Parts: sequence; C-alpha cells; structure tokens
Amino acid sequence: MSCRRLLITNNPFLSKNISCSLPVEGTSLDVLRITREHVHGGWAVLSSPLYGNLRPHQHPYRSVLIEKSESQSGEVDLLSLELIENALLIYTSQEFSILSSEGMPEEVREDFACIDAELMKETLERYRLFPRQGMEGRYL
Amino acid sequence: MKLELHRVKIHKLAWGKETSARDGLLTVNKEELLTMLRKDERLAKVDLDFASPGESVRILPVKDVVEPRYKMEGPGGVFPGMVSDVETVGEGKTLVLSGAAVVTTGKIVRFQEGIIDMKGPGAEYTPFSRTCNIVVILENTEDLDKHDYETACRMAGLKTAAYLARKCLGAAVDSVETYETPNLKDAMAAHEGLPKVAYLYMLQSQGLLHDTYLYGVDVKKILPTLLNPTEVMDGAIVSGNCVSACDKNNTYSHQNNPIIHQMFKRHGKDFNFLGCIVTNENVTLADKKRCSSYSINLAKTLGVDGLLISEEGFGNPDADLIMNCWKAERAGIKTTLLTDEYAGQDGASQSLADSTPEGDACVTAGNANEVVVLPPMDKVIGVPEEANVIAGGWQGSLAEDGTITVELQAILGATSELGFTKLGCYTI
Amino acid sequence: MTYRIIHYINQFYAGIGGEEKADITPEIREGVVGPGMALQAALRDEAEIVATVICGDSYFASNLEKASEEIIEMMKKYSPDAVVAGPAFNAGRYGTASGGICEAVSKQLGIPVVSAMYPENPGVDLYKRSCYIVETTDSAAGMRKAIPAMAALVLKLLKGEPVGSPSEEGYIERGIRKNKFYEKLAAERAVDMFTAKLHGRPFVTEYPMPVFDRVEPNPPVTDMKNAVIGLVTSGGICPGGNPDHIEASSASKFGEYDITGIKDLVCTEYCTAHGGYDATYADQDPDRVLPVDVLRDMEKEGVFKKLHNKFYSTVGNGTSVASSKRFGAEIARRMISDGVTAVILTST
Amino acid sequence: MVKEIERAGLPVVHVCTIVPISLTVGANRIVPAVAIPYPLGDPNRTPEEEKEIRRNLVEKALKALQTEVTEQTVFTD
Repeated sequence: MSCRRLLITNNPFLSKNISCSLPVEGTSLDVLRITREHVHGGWAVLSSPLYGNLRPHQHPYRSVLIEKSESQSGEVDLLSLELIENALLIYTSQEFSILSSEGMPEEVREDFACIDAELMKETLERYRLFPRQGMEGRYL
Repeated sequence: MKLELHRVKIHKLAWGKETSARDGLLTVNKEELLTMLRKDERLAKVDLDFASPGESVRILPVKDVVEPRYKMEGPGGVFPGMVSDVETVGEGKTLVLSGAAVVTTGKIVRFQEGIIDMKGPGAEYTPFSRTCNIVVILENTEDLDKHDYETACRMAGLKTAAYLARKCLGAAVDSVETYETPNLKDAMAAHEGLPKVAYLYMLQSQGLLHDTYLYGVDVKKILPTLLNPTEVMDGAIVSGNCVSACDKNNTYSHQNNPIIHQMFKRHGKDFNFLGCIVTNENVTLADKKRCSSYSINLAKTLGVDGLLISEEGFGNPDADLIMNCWKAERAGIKTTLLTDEYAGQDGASQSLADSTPEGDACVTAGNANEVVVLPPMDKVIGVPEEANVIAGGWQGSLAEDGTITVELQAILGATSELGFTKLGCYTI
Repeated sequence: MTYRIIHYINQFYAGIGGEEKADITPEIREGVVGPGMALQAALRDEAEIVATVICGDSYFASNLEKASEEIIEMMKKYSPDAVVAGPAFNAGRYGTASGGICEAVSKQLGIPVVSAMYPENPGVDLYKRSCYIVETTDSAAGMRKAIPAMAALVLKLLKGEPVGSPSEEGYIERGIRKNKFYEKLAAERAVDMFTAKLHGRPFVTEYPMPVFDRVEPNPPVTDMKNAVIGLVTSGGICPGGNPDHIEASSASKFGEYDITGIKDLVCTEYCTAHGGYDATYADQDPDRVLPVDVLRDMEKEGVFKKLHNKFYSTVGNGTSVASSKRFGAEIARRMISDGVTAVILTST
Repeated sequence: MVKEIERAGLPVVHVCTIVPISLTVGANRIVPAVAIPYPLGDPNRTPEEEKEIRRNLVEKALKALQTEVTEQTVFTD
C-alpha cells in the first residue's frame, strides 16, 4: 500500500492499528534513524520526534508521522531535518542507556505503549489516521 | 480587573470535628472530606494524611499540588470549568490558605510522578517541603480507563483544595494583597515612556498525562489567547500534567506563578506589564508553527517591546520555545527565556534540544539530570516502590534501606520553569 | 595521608628524543622524570609521584586504543589515586595523548585526572569535557605557572573539595553544566535579565546557546597543475571485506587505504561499510561515492599533478562529534606530512 | 571532519548531498551532490553518462578549491 503519510513506529500497538505505518523492529533510536533516512529522501515530519516528557532511557517506544513531499524535486525539508538531527543528537549522546522494550514485563510495556499512542493520538486524528472504531487489543 | 487575595496563614495541621482555620492551625474534618471524595465512583479507595515541614516523611508518587483557595466574592468560582462553572474569574475577593497545600498521590501509569521529601537533601530542592501538606491518597477501581483515572485524581485534588478554603471562609485574615489590571485602552495609555511588555505563558499539551486545562478546555485545542494575570490566581489554569515531576507546572505553581508576581512588582517602574499570552506545546508540527506565529502576532498587535517566555517540560517543547523566541526577536520584540536543562548526569550533553542565536537572554532553573541521593525517611506516604519506575529513577533507584538515588527530574518542582526555586546552572 | 600520583609525559620531556623518537612504545618508571620534579615540589608532602609513564607521541596517536590499554595496565600496578598528564603546551599530538590518557583513566579507573595545555592545542577541544585542563602558554616557558596550578587542582580533586569556576582555578572551561542554588528565585532572575535587556543594560545569560564553531576558509589553490589531491570520504568506502572493521554507524575509527596504481574502484575490490543509506549503488560502483576513476583520468590529463596514493574513509552516520574531529585532525596531519595540498571530501 | 582538515591548513571541498548538514558542520566550500546513495553517480543513466556526471562534479570541486571564499559558499554552478 502506498501511503502519502506514514507512521514510523516501534510501538506494536500503533503499527497494528494504523494502516499506514512502517513497523520498526528495534529501539527508539532505530525509529529516529529510519525517519532521518526518509527526511533525506524528501519526506517531512508532521510530529515532533521528541514528543513526551521522557528521556531516551525512560521510554522504549517512539513514533513519528511523516509526509511525502508533493513536489517531485525531492528537496529536503529543512525544519524536519533540523528536528530529526536534534533528536538524534540527544539519543546518540546516550546511546548506551536507551531503554529497550525487550524483556520488559507485559504490564510495563502496555503502559509505555499506551502513553506513546496517547501522545500521537492528536496528530494522528488531525491527519485522519486514528481509527474511529475502538482500537484492537489493550495497548499491546 | 481587581482581585484581592485574602491570605490566611497556615503553619500547622490537625484532624478535628470541624474543618476550620484559626491562629495558623488548619483543622480538617477527615470523615467529611473523605465522604465528599468517595462519592467519585471511579475511585476504589481514598485516604488522607498529613506531611508537615521538617517531618521525616516522603510522599511519592505525587501527581499534583494545589493551593486551597475559594472565592469570597465573585464573579465566578475557583478552578472554573473544573470545580466551578466556566464563568470568568480574576475579580473580587479570593480566600487563600497560605502555607497549606493539597498533594495528590496514587498510581496512574508506572513511569510518572514525583517525590516530595519533607526533610533532608531532597527537601532543599522542592518548594513543597515548606508547605503543610494535606495528602490525598487515591486508588482506582479495577479496569478503569487511564483518562478517567487521571481526571478523577485531578478532580480530587481540586475539590479538596476548594473544600478546605470554603470551610475556612470567615477565618481571620492575616494579609490582603491587591492586584489590579486596567482594560487595554487604559493600560496602553498608562506609564508613558516605559516599554510595554507581556508574558508568553507556554503550557504543556501533548496528550494523556501531558495536558493542561484553561477554563476546563484542553489547551492543545486552543489557539494562543490573552489572559489576565489575576485569572491565573483563581485557578483558570489547571495542571493535568504528570511528567516530568521537576519541571511540570503543577496547579499550585500556576496559582502562585512567581513570574507574574515579579512582573507585577516591576510594573510601572521598569516596564508596563500588559498581561499574559497563553500558548501550547503540541506534538503536531503544524500546531507548533501555527501557535508560535499566532502568539507573536498577538504580541505584535499589542505593540509590546518585550516578551518574557516560560517553557514547560523539555525536548519537544524546546522547539516551541525556540520558535517563539526567534519569531519574536525577528519581529523586533526583545525576549528573555526561562527554561531548565537536560545536560545529562555528567552535565556534558547539550542542554536544550534546539537553539537559536536570538536566544541570548536565558535563565535556567537547573540541570534536571543531576543525580541526588535521598536518604530513607521514617514514613513514606504513597507507593515507595515507584522510585524504581518514575521518570528520573531507574531499576535499582530504591535501595533496601529506603535510600533513593534519582535524577533531580524525579523531585517535584525541583527545576520549575515558572522559576519557583533558586536552583540554576553554571559552566565549569 | 599521602596520595599516590602517576605522571604522564612524552618522549621529548623524558629526554629520550624529539620527533625521531616519537614512535617509542610506552614504558613506566618508578618516581619522577623531567617536569615531574617541579610537579613533585608543588605537591609538597601532600601527594607523591609514585611513577612516570613515558610514551612516544606518534605511537599514541596512531594506536589510540591499544596505547591507552597498555598504559592503564602499567598504571594499575602502582594503584594510583590520580593521574596528571603534561603540561603539553601547544604540542598537538602530546596534547591529544595527554587528553586521551586522562579520559581513559577517568573512565576505567574512576580517579581524578588533570592535564595542562595551550587553549589552541587540538587536545583541548577533544578532551576538555573528560578532564580538567589547566590553561598554559604556548611554550614550555609557561611551565613555572602551569605546574602549581595543576598541583593545586589535582589536590583539590583528591580531597573532594569543590572546584571553583574556570577563572578561579585556571582551567579551560569544560562546557559542563553544574547546578547551584542562587540567591534569588529563577523567576526573579528572569525578570531582572528581562528588564536589563529591555533597557539595553548589560546582562549575562545563564545558558549560552551553543554556537557552531567555524573555521576560516583557507586560501584557494592557485597552482592546480602542481597540486596533490587527497581523497577523504564519510561514505564508508573500503576494500572488500572491510579489513579494518569500520562500524556501519557510530564509527570509532577511520581507514587508510593505498590506491597506488588503482585506476578505478571496482565492485569486486571495494565496498561500503556505511549502514545509514541503501548501499546497493555504492557497492555496485564505489566510484559513485569516491570518484577515483575520473580523478585518475584528470591526473593523466595533467589537470593536477598527482592524486595522493592513499585515501581515508570512515562512516559519518551517527559518529560522535568528538570522534569525527579526532579523525579529521589525524587525517589532515597524515596528509600534510605526505605532501597533499588540497582535499576533496565526499559524503553521502 | 571537514572542519578539522580546514583547520589544519588544507583547502578542502565538501561534496555532499545534504547541503544544510554540510553548512552545519562548518564546511566552507560545498558542492552539492546527486543523491544520498550515489552522491557522485546515477544508476539510472548509462555508465558513460554517469561518468560524465561524476567528471562534472569533480571539476566543480576542483574549481571550488581554486576559488577564493570568505564565508561558507555553496557552488551550485
């Protein structure tokens, strides 16, 4: 499926429920790196990559909504680039301590997935990507 | 608009038959208050406790702190859109139980909330070690939706604060402060020769546990708007924000916003303070652009020469702060920023996630990542195990003897970006 | 109690020799050597220099990790309480080595470290965050002032006394943020600063926003016909099999590869180590990242004198600023000593 | 990296795809390249055309090296 807007996420709850998503198997840093690749390819970010008041070592999930530029020139969106580079700077500066969801009790993962989804909800609704019907599963 | 704050000083708490204030003693009728709070069927359990300055007591996880206030004379009632009707506030007379604070505690999701120590090194960092705290301990019913639980907790704090002050109406008042703000027409003509200034009041609005309410409206849904500073004193802004403890602006800090107080102090001497512009900090990029442009346009429309800007939170809001800053400066409006820093435990990382050369006047409330060791307390109110999972803590933060090793981030109000503490940073 | 200190110096200050001896491997000697005598005097009886490590500057620079490891092993036997390195004044590689060993000691042994350099020494930018570096003049003439400052600082650190501001203690600002309680509420300080700015009065920001460090452009190449062109890439091009194991991201090293006689980078011989972009195209034809083929053509045509017979390669993706600075400085040093006059750097 | 090479005294030209990054890292002579996976080539062209593109870019780079600049300069043509 070709999507003009794409949610890059390692939050399994979101990738399951949002049709236009690019599920990432990996850490929040991987999500940011993949987002940067897209920004380099001419996509613009629609949501701040640093949403939520938690540090990289405090939150295993990251989701970024991006949009393909309409022009064919593939020009890089500078604001997007600045935001993603700033986010990467913060994440790479403490790469060793980035929290991974691996081995986390399910209950804990569910809390994290819930907050991540809640923080993205407004943006997703804005771009009509949040399902109107109840989402499946209890945040996992 | 003219508001009188009638302060009743509180420096001691006691349980008693009747809730009342006398000679600095706030007596609380526990049963009456509990009966009121237990009416909320979303809460499975409610309990109350006290924590006073100097006691060996730790409260965690703390959700919000609220100062007891109640309208003696209207219009409107405190916490409009929450406890009272949505009528405009900021005029008349308001009773304040100065020195008392309602502290709500209870689990919501596992990594949130903060710590208040009433004694020891942790007490140095939080302003709420110096208040007489009425602690509301909450437990949700099983399978309650997280939004509903957050609402229930928020409301319990506000209701308790309003209840306490309402019961003390008629108590002997220790001092009266008057705040008066003329309408714009008169304000513009006043204080000729002094620069006109406004306060750009940024509010956290990212989603569940990261929200703030203005007259009951979820702030992420607003466009920036003008607000009279006295409206804030009556609780027009209410916190629904739970992270991070150190730099979330809890309701108490909004009610007592020290920036507003400092601006009033200098008003008419150093500048002409016209009022507040409230704006949000959304996740969506389009909102960031829209709201920063809109705020600065409001400032331009008011014709101000300067804007003092305070941030709430870090990371994503840094982008809003920086946008507000350069958009104002490029419009010829001088800015000063109040923020805090996330420079890493070693202090060597870049403090803000964004920067601009225009941000040449910046006050910081400290590095939230600095690590502190909190020795054990005799008594813990709340859930001590939360130390391992709160923001700023980590697995192993809580030692067997009750010592907690955490980043300042976990201490409530430690790096308040409303400037509620004396903490700051310097470079070595 | 007397603290045990180890002093690190280079071959020159140990009296072994100059540039021609810069390759010597590290050794440790009991007691003081060279400038250690002055340092010991300044430490009085509060601390004792129990041993001195001597290492050749070039050896350290080209074997960063190995050299630090060897030296730390040597040091462990003396169970030091602190390490002092230098002063290195404006000697670039000595400064880099002093900073490097301080960083390694601080990380692995967790004990106080102090060095001393001239502010423009490249070691300062690389290591000021990892250790205290006392500010010196650019030559050994400043020894007399540097040594007491180093001694005072290391004693303070050993005793756990609070260290004052850079200007008070004489060290180069490290760029590390520390908390402290001010006299006034942050809100009051903000309104003070705001008032000062409004009225055009002087004020000092509490958080200087980072400004990007810029370097003045060098004068252009005026005589291209006689130029030697050096090639550098952050696109990760390397011989097949990535013999130096350059990491696909957050690279910790760079590679130096000989291309004497190579006219074209062919896919069977070269590939990319980069993990940040789709490597298919670069692997198909590495010239797409590192244009060796056309440069050889132009060399033949006499557009310039020579394509340098080595190219340098690392991966830019996620590599820390400090690492890439270090790579850049070392690559530049090698190219200059090989007579390169201008550089083309390609990035993906 | 580019900045340190310049600091060491060697004139350097940065051939790169993302010009803003190059500006941020402090390069003084910048030549914009084709695309991230193939800065000096284009797999959609014939090998001859591709080499021509590369040659053009390298010539541009050499020209940049021979140009006096006082501030960060992007050589577009």
